[in-house]
Amino acid sequence: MALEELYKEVILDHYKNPRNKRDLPGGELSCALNNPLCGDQITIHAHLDDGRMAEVTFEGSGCSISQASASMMTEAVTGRSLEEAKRLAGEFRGMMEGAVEPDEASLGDLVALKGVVKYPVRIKCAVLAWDAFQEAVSGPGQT
Amino acid sequence: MALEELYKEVILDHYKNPRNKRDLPGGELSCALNNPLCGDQITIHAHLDDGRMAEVTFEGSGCSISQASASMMTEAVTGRSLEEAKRLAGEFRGMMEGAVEPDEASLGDLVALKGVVKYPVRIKCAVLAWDAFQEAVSGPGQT
Amino acid sequence: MIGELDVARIRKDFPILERRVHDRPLVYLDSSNTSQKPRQVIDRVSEFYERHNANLYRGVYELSEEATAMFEDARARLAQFIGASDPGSVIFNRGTTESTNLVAHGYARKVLRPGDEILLTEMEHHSNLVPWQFAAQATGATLRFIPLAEDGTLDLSGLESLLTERTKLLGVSGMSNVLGTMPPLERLAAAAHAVGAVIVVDGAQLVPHATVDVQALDIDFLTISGHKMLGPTASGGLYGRRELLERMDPFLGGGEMILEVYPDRSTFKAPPWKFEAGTMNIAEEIGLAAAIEYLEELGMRAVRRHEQEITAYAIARLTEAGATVFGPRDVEQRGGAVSFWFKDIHPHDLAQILDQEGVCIRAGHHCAQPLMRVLGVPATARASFYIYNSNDEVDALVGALERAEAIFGA
Amino acid sequence: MIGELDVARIRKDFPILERRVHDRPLVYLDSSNTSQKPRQVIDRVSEFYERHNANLYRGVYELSEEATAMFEDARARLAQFIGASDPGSVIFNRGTTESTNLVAHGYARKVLRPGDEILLTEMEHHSNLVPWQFAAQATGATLRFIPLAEDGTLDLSGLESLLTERTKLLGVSGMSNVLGTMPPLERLAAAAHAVGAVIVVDGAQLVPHATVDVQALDIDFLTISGHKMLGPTASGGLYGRRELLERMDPFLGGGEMILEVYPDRSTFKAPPWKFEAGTMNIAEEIGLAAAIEYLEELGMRAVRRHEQEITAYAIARLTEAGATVFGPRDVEQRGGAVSFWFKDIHPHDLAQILDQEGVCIRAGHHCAQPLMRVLGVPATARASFYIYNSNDEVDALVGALERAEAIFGA
Ligand SMILES: Cc1ncc(COP(=O)(O)O)c(C=O)c1O
Ligand SMILES: Cc1ncc(COP(=O)(O)O)c(C=O)c1O
Repeated sequence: MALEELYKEVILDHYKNPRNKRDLPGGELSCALNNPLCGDQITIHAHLDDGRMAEVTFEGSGCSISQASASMMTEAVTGRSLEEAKRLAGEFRGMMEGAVEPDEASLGDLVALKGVVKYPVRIKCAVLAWDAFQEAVSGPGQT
Repeated sequence: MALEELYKEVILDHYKNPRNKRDLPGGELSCALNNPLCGDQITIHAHLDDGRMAEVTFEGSGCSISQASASMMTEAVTGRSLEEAKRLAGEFRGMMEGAVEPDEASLGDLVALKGVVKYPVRIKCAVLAWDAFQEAVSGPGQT
Repeated sequence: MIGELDVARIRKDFPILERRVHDRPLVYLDSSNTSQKPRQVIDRVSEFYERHNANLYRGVYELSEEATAMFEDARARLAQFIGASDPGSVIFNRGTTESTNLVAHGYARKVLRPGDEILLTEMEHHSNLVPWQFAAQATGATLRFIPLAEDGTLDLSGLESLLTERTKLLGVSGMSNVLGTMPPLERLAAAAHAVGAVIVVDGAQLVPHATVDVQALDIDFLTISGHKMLGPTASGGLYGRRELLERMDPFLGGGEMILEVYPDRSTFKAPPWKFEAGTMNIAEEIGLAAAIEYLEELGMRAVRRHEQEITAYAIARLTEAGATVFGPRDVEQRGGAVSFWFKDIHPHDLAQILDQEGVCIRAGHHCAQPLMRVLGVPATARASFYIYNSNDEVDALVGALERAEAIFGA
Repeated sequence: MIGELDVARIRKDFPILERRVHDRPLVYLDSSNTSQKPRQVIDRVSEFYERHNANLYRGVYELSEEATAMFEDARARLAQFIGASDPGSVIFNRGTTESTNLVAHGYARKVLRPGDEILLTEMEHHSNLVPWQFAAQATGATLRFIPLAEDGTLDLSGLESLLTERTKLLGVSGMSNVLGTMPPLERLAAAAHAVGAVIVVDGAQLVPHATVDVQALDIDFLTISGHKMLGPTASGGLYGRRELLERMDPFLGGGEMILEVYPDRSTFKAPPWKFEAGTMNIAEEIGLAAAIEYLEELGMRAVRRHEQEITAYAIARLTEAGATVFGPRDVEQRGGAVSFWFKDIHPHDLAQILDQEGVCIRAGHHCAQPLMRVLGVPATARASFYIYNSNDEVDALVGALERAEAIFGA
């Protein structure tokens, strides 16, 4: 059933037990975004080390989709090069637009969000963390 | 037939052979009005003598209803006291609003305009001359 | 049957209520957002197009005269429905948002001077806030706000210091779309008039759900959204006190609102036509007349009583189920928009799970972000009721909440 | 069957055409005023209310998602119909009048400075004149006018002195509702752009009756009235070049057009939503999509060809009957609005007599008083044609004129 799919364990798990949900005092990159339409808030912190995402964390509040997506994202990008992380962001967006068939090897848990595509109003919730991440890494001096 | 009624001879007669259609150089009262919605124009001139409408004329152009109504009006009010003329104006208005059953004795030919009540957009044409007349006689110093 | 309404019979008039979503019967609890439409309204609109369609005023032919008569008859009906003795005090337009903007342009921009104040409340809908922000920015006036009391009513204890001779306009919702709160309009109108201000009542929620009498309440402007009171989308209007309408500048310029047009200047018709430029929402207002007939047949007192009963039942059931309900509890002081928060489940998650059960509620800020901040929540879930809703549907809502709880294990 | 349209078949789709008035078949020759509606449009509106009615964007439930998808699909359809590649360049609203006012507020008031000029033409509809008068009064700009040539086309011989670097905006009707005149839009757009002005095309008559491609013509703004192109009343919109829409100020404030609202200030969505405040004309725009489908099925080239043929026939028959026809004779350069004056019978008298014969024409100034002065007449009679009109109906018109002549003995 569609509902079960969407809220499948992995999303609820990330929502209830978010990974990397904390401030990152040493992180030189960060961006806070909110979705005023539903009140979702996400702040992304990242620490780049030698061109790699050494540490990525988030803070925020909101619906299960926005928070689980942020949690999954931090896991997915940590350890990747900036370039890889950006490619991943593109891949995730493609999945959310229904354009790209997701690849579990690269997206990992994020594939669980595929079901959201059916609910257009909630796509914004799912991509909020990615928007913040992309703004953080393309901020001043990071383009 | 409704149409025949409306355009009955008397209206067409007044339209084609308007009475009192001329300027009135000695007339101390006058008022020009137009109905911008259809371009009808009426100027009423009146000469009061000892409280009576000694002479009333009109000038103008427009549809048969507006011109015939003006022609009939000049005939109907000439010779009346200011007060009577105003009462007549009220009676005519009442007929046009469908509120008053017209009295041929006082309204004369004007009764022919009764059929216009069925055509709301044209009521304005029928009352234009009366509006001008009333403004003329209630102008500065004439209230 | 609740109160005096025969809900089962009423439901038969609403074709959409036969629909199923996700294989469940539709439980539509979002009427504060937009109402459903009875067969009578849908048919009136179709019939207009099938038999009488023509443009207004302009045509010297029967079809156009029929359309004009129907349109003006709708105006008279709406005027009488809100207690206005003069049909000419009702301007037709798309609804509350367009109406508020009309007052903000034609009236507020004309009278406001730097230092003047517009007094609103903390619970206003964006449609009764953003137009005043624009007017304030354009004129140098300032916005002030009547705060909310703990119980969700307006805190009028400081009214005297808020409503002063600097206040030129008091804008207040007659019934909050979030809290249901119904402020004491008569008292507020008198207070506004005492300092020389006008009162603009946002009637988007009030007019569909309660008897309104602009003359008895002594209201200066009242906004009306037809689509929330069984009418077509794009129907509605603005009531304005005649003297104020006369003084106001026109807003939209164009055909039909003019008397004489020269290349460089124009003169305008008298109200209400001065404010009705171009081809109007003809079929829509004629459909709204059918909606008003429908409501009048039920009787607005019965409508209100029905909603009070279902609202009381909903508040009780939701509270019992563990939801936090916002707004006044006393159904004498509130309408049927019931906002709540349920066991830490985000309203979006809740609404989506409810949808799977066929239950439509709204989740979000309800176009009242400043109020959300006052309430200290990012969003709420909201169920709202109308004449076709029954206590059974409240039960369906509560049942669906339990399912959400099971899923979220909250 | 004229041109490629099967008029007999088309007429079956329009329920109102079965109506009789004054015991005669209805001969509706007033489509430039408002068009009649096919069954397909009427049914689409009903079906929306019966199956999908919900407010847009806001609801996290299926009904609302359906309504939103239908509404946004209508936007894409309208965009594609006028050759705009980006659906986001189409703002929905009540039609041409609201659209012109939107540009006059959101764009013109923002860019105009004292001494700047707005260039219009002598043949504009009040809806493409009065809003610019308001904008000029608010900003200190001046209006200028492209004159009419003897033959009813625009006299562009003095364009260079009229369109200068002071000109910030050129407003022109794509097809005159009085004369039928179709100015050379591509040339005018290029000339406007050459001096840094934008071009606003009043598409009220053009869009329903001819193929329009805003990109090929390089038009900046195009106004659209849905009710004149088989769509519901209160449907239509504004096309705007994306960069211009981005730069414009919002016009109406309220729900749905905002991003974040604080008590004293707000931020706004991107176009087109920045310009769509409050509950929209949902069923209307969805009905308009059905109208566009209907027109596309016929093909706009066939529609245009049909109207050229019937217009040519009407001009010939009217002239033969002794009427003075205004506007260009060449149907390549004009649309199907045919204004005339018949034997000194005032247009009002004429229209009323024609109505008795079941023939609906319009009489008056057609919301173009300045043009009436240029033509030197107080009013004209006007017959106008659409896809459902036939040459037989032109014959009925001429027959009725003869009857009027008999009555007036002119
Ligand atoms: C050329 C022209 N411009 C503007 C308008 C105004 O359109 P609407 O009444 O749909 O706003 C019309 C229609 O009356 C028209 O013919
Ligand atoms: C209290 C209140 N005010 C204003 C509005 C705006 O009404 P509309 O969207 O019909 O313009 C609404 C409806 O959303 C409302 O509930």
